[in-house]
Amino acid sequence: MKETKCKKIIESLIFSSPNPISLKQIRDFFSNEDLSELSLQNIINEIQISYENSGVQLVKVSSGYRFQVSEDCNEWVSNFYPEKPQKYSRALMETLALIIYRQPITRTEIEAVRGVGVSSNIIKTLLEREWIKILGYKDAPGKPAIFGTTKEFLNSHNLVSLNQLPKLDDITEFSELEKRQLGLLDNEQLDSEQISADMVDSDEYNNENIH
Amino acid sequence: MKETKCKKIIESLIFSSPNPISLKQIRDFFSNEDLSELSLQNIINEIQISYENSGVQLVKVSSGYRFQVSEDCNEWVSNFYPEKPQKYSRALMETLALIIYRQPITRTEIEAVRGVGVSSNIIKTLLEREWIKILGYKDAPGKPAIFGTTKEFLNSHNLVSLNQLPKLDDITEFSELEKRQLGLLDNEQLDSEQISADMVDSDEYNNENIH
Amino acid sequence: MDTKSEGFKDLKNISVPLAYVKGEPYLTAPKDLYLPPDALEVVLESFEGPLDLLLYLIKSQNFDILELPVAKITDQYIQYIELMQELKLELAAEYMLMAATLAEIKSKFLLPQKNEGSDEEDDPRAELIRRLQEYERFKKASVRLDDLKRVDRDFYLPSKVTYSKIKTEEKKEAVDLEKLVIIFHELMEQTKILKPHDIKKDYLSVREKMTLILNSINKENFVDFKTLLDLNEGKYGLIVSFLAILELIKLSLIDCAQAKQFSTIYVKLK
Repeated sequence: MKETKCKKIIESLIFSSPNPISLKQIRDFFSNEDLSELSLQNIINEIQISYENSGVQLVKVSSGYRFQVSEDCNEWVSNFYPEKPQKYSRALMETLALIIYRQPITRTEIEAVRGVGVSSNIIKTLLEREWIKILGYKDAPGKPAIFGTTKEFLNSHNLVSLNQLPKLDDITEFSELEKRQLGLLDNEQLDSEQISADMVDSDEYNNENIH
Repeated sequence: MKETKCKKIIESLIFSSPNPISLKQIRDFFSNEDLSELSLQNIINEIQISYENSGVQLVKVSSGYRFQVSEDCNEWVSNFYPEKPQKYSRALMETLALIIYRQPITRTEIEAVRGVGVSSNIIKTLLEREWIKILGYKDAPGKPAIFGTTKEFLNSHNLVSLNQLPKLDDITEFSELEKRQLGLLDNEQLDSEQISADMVDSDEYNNENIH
Repeated sequence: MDTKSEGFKDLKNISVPLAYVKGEPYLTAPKDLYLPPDALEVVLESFEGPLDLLLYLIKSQNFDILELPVAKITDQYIQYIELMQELKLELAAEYMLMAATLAEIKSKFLLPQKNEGSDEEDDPRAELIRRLQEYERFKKASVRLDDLKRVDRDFYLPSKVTYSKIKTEEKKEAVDLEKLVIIFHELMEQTKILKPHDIKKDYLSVREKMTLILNSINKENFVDFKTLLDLNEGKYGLIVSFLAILELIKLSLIDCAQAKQFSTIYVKLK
């Protein structure tokens, strides 16, 4: 076979393969053609040279050769696929909040607090965003996954630690005002400490005792 | 921006895109660069020429431009992959033919012509392959889905438009012998032309005008 | 008449001889249609339905509706149906319908015509032929369709060429942290599990530590408990780590093992 024909075919093989192709794979494929290692390497070099000024380059990675977008085009290609600024649903925010403040937490536990099922899409989105990850599987029927937040979550929110998040006790105080506004502390004049105590008793998901 | 730079970027865009890219998409992307339609077309032509002797070619399909393995390399690529391409059943191809030539069409309408039920698997396969899509739901009992073909179907067959498909045959006249066998030419001596005319009239799904 | 078929013998049993209604009543042999039962399976695999089978019989087997006794075709279809009930139940009804249609055509044909110029629209044969012709058009079209060049069979596309993502506006996608906290608070309100007021400021650190610990251990290997403590974190940090480990044990997320008293404590993911 002529070397030019061989070059065309190798080019098309590397382009069409979803994974990098090794020299060994190519040599095995051309076993009938008596393609020496040297001439194969020559062909590869030739291909590399002929793509030097093009939008893609033939590069060697650990498992073989593949084409990839030229260095100076990466930014353009990245911009061509803009990640739409996503608007997050209330359900997603609630799920995320629970994972942050109650991690490690299972889906069932999230659902128990929210009082409604958590759609698989939400978990999937959060996992894909790499904001949460599966830390392990709980030793309970069905071996449910246990979720926690990731460094990526901190990074994408410019945080170094979760401690930088607004503290919950700040909110609790805020809620006193809210309660009053809502008329909760009017007629009944419940002692707020009494409320807290009641809540602790009735709170099966309460984990405060670890503090 | 220099035209050579532009060419590199467009090359990298088409190579990195999972789907064909249209001229409009490229023009929109370069909206700040004042890229005229003519110079864009020139660049595309240049890319096409520069790949003429390579293992891949820049081709135009229904939804835009994409690279494709060169004609004379297809066989080699196919041999490189041990698994055989999926072979589709006659039932699937007949269903697809009906959707192509009679779209928009419901499953019941497909079944009426084929005289046999269409398995859900066939519809599922065609939908998953993205060769067909649900265009809407018919305002009839059970709200049956209405199917039509997609651009992906055209792309998968190297077509720009449905018009390139072979035309549906004219209604075949059965031979005299066949008609006799069917009992058409006995006492009554039915006029075959009369029958044909009736058929065309009664054919409410006739879409031959797409050709 | 030694070449006459079985069908012909059967025809004799029918009160109205076919000879009257057709010029050449014995030309085709209905026994062509008679498929041995073990061939039925093949037939079912090669035909897409009753229309397809009928087309085949008409085109290749010289099957003549007129010459076929109703009893015979019915027998044959019932045979199909019986077999189909074993193989592909959903097909039975359609073949049954075709059997009935054929029987109807046959019976209409056998009955004396009342009016000479009967209404063609009502002729079940015309309808059957229309359907056969229509089906044949698509059958042919489907064959041509299959002959078209198809991606990944007749031609191939390059795989998507990879590029390195250059993240530009990552921050845009972040959630509003203030809102997140408010949402959590509202959730707690809803479920009446509001924190008591004496909640410590380090509320999150134990939780965060629990996650960090879970991340740093695996199911396979025990690690020295001490490696989970970072002395640089100071007394406060150590307490947090210790509390996190205790909590993980309580939630039975990790296993803890110690050979003897005061020896090294090992932990691993449960």
